[in-house]
Amino acid sequence: MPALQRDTGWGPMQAYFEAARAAHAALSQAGFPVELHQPNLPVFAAEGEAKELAAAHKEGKHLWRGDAYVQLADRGRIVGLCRFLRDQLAYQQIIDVTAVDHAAEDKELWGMYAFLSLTTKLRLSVKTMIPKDDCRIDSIVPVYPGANWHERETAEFYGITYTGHPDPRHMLLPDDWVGNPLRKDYKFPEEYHGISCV
Amino acid sequence: MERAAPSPGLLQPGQREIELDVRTQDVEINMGPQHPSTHGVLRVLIRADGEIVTAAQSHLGYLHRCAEKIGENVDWLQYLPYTDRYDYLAAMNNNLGYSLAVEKLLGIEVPPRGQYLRTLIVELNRIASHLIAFGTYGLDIGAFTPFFYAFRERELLLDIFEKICGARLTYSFIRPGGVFNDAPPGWLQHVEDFCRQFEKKWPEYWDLLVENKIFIERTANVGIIPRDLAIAWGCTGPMLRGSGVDWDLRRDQPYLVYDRLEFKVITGVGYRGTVGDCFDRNYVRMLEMVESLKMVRQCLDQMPEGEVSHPDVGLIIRPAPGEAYVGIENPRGELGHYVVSDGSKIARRVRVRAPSFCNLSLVEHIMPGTMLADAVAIIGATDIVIGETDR
Amino acid sequence: MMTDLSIPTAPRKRRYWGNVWDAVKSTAIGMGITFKYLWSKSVTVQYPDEKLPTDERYRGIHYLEEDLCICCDACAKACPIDCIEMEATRHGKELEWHKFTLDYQKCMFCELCVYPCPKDCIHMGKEYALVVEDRGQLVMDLLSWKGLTEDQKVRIAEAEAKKAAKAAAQAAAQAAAKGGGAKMDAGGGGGGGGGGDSAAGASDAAETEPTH
Amino acid sequence: MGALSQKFEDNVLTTKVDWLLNWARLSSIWPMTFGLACCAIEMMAVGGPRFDIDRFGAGAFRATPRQADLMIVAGTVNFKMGERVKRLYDQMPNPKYVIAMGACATGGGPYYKFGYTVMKGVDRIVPVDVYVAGCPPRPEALLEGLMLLQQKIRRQKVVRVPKVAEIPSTPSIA
Repeated sequence: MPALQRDTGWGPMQAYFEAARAAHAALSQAGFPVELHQPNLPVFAAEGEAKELAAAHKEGKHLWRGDAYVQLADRGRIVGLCRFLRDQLAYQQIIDVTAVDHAAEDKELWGMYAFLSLTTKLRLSVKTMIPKDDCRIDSIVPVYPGANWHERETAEFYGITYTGHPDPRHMLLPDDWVGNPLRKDYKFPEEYHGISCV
Repeated sequence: MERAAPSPGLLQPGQREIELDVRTQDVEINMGPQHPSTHGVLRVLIRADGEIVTAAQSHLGYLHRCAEKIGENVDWLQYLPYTDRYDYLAAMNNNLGYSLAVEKLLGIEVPPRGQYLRTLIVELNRIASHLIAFGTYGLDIGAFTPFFYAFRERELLLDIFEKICGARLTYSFIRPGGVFNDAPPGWLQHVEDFCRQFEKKWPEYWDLLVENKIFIERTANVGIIPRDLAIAWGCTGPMLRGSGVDWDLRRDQPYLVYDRLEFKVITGVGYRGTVGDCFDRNYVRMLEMVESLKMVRQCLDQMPEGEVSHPDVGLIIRPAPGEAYVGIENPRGELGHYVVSDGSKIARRVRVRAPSFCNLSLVEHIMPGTMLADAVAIIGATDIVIGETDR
Repeated sequence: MMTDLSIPTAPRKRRYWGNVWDAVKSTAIGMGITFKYLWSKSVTVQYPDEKLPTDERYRGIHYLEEDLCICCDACAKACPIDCIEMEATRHGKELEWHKFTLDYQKCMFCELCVYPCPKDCIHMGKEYALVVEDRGQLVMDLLSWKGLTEDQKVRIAEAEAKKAAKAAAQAAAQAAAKGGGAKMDAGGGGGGGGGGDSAAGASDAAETEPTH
Repeated sequence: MGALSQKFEDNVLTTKVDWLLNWARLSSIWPMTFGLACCAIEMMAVGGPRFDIDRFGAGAFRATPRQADLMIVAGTVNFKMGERVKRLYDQMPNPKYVIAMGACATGGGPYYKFGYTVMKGVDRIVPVDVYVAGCPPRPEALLEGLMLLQQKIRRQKVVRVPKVAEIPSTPSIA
């Protein structure tokens, strides 16, 4: 990846790429089954990029842009990874815990974790796969208490069970709400407590 | 209410009568969802032993508006008006956060004038937002007058926003690729006039509320958040800086043109109490207004000529596949947008990391042990916007 | 001139009477500031007697330049909540309007409908006060007239007459071609019929733009 | 008014009594501080110095529904909140009025299409007197709404028997 010549206007990109590389190296050295994913498009779009993208899509190549991330192969080790990040790599803050459902027919959800280091001023995102038929993952609240509400929210939106969560109540939806709204196969409700939804 | 209240006059056999000055029992108090001093429809369930809060629990979702689901269903640009509506006090900042995330996937850079205009208007919006925080915080703890002062100046700011984008509250002004309109003629002069005016008014606020002895007594040494707790719970913005952590995304991970501006990062110093108390959080906001004003002036001085938007970004946006997270410094903390694109004109996922949401999660943990009246001061100092916590 | 905005250092800790003195003094300072405004000009706008001028770019209730609109549906497609509905019948180049409604129960005044308009005919107006007692009235029709205007009827009649004339000329030419073969005449006649239409300015693009 | 309400035929005296009562009611509408979302900020601005709702006698924002005559539903009502809105409305003493401020309270607004938890109009749970369009409405628009409500109160019959045509049709309350 070429070094940036100009400032991007949306934050120090290059530093984040390096953070992901460094974190990947340290984590794999510590024995975590991680792989590094880096974007294969340049940071700035070139002329006629749309055509290139379309051609790549036709060939089945995956060209993408954005943040580099570290993918954890074994979701059972997420708590250990978080503890390692906090204690060894000085990522003191959990910024976000969320999930992504790509398509209704997908078998897996992405579990996303975003970390921030106040001392090294770096960011890191970690991804792990959560299969939809066994939708559970360990809660990282013992390591990062700030993940508490994020996990509660993700749990009700995606139906993920965070095992070991200290307070697994509904967060934003009413207690008797049916369904997980952010799943792609979610059907909008017809009525709630006798009040029509349309 | 596990503990049964002892009923006066009825003695069990073998029980000795004890005269108590004050007979207290646990009561559960529902603060909200309709409550004069919560900012919006937050419900805090408080268990109090007499005047002392023994436990608190926040209940959210009274303003859940499905913003993230909407993001997966409308076009990239069509989602922009919805970003206005989660933190309605700082809609420009929300527009900016979303736009930066989309621009990261688009791989484009906004022309310099666009960048400066964005910085300028975002800082003005920060002043407007902190003005509300200041006014309503006074209102929360019993000072009615600052509210009128804050709204008077805020109306001037809203006039400025109305001139450039035509709306008072939900601006939809900053868009992916730049801004919708260039500043109309005379607008920059208008901003400068405001700066001059605001500079005279700000010391009044300081004397009126911050230096007021009653205000100090209500806020100093109340709701102290130690440094480590603030970091561990993911607090950001004035909440984190109030605890004495020197962290500001504008300086530490600069976006827009913040690296070309000179400003100080305000941290809580325990001016009238302990570092990290409610007073400090308000203190940070008060002084940030001044810093924002400085930045506005610098932007006015450095404002270049030229285009305001990138020419390639039209009304239908098709970013490259991929995912991007951009966090910006909102008036309330780090507003993060995590967007996932599959290359089509509709997003796969728009995730909003709301600062109020994270800041509020700590509140129920610092409340036990404080007086009931302080609960209001603590929630007020957190400066939450419910539209944002619930999205 | 920059006012001094630096913060004074915190004073030393006070005892009981010191606190009382502080409270009285700081309240008096606040009262003084408020008192100062007793003689300054009021900022209150006496609505509805006086009204603030709405700005050039104000995003208020929409208005439509109906004679320019080509019923292309671009604004309806751009709307995030589909609050615009339009319906018109085409008579050649002329449109017979049935409805163009905007649902203010949904509209969020984001101005996204204004940008894609190819004819620049839908605008955000300066009116903002829309209050009703019946919710149904918030579905507003932006049309200033419905059906065909007299002008339009005349133009349609003209266009039809021209069309008929053209068809007749073509038929005549064909007949002539069958008989002797003078193709040049027919081409010239057709061209003259098209060029003579001066009222087609607004509706010219209707043929090229995507239709409803 | 209790026992006397709507018992008398039209005549000079009852007309004047009605006029007086209505005048008293419309000149001192006490709204409830009931801010829900973005519109609440504009509602606060109405209470602020520039627009000053006190000029209409409606500046005494009461925190409790028991002291309020007017509920300004300022913002999005979702199902979780709707239950509370209904309860608050029921606690208000008669005569009570409701202004639905902004698109969300009127009919779901921007959340009409994909807002799965958003109630498509607050009139599904409480009867609404005046709808104010806008997202959010300008403070002037809310003042306009207040004036329309005052006009509506002026038409009320307090001690007179209303003619059948004048009885307002209340929406069905779920």
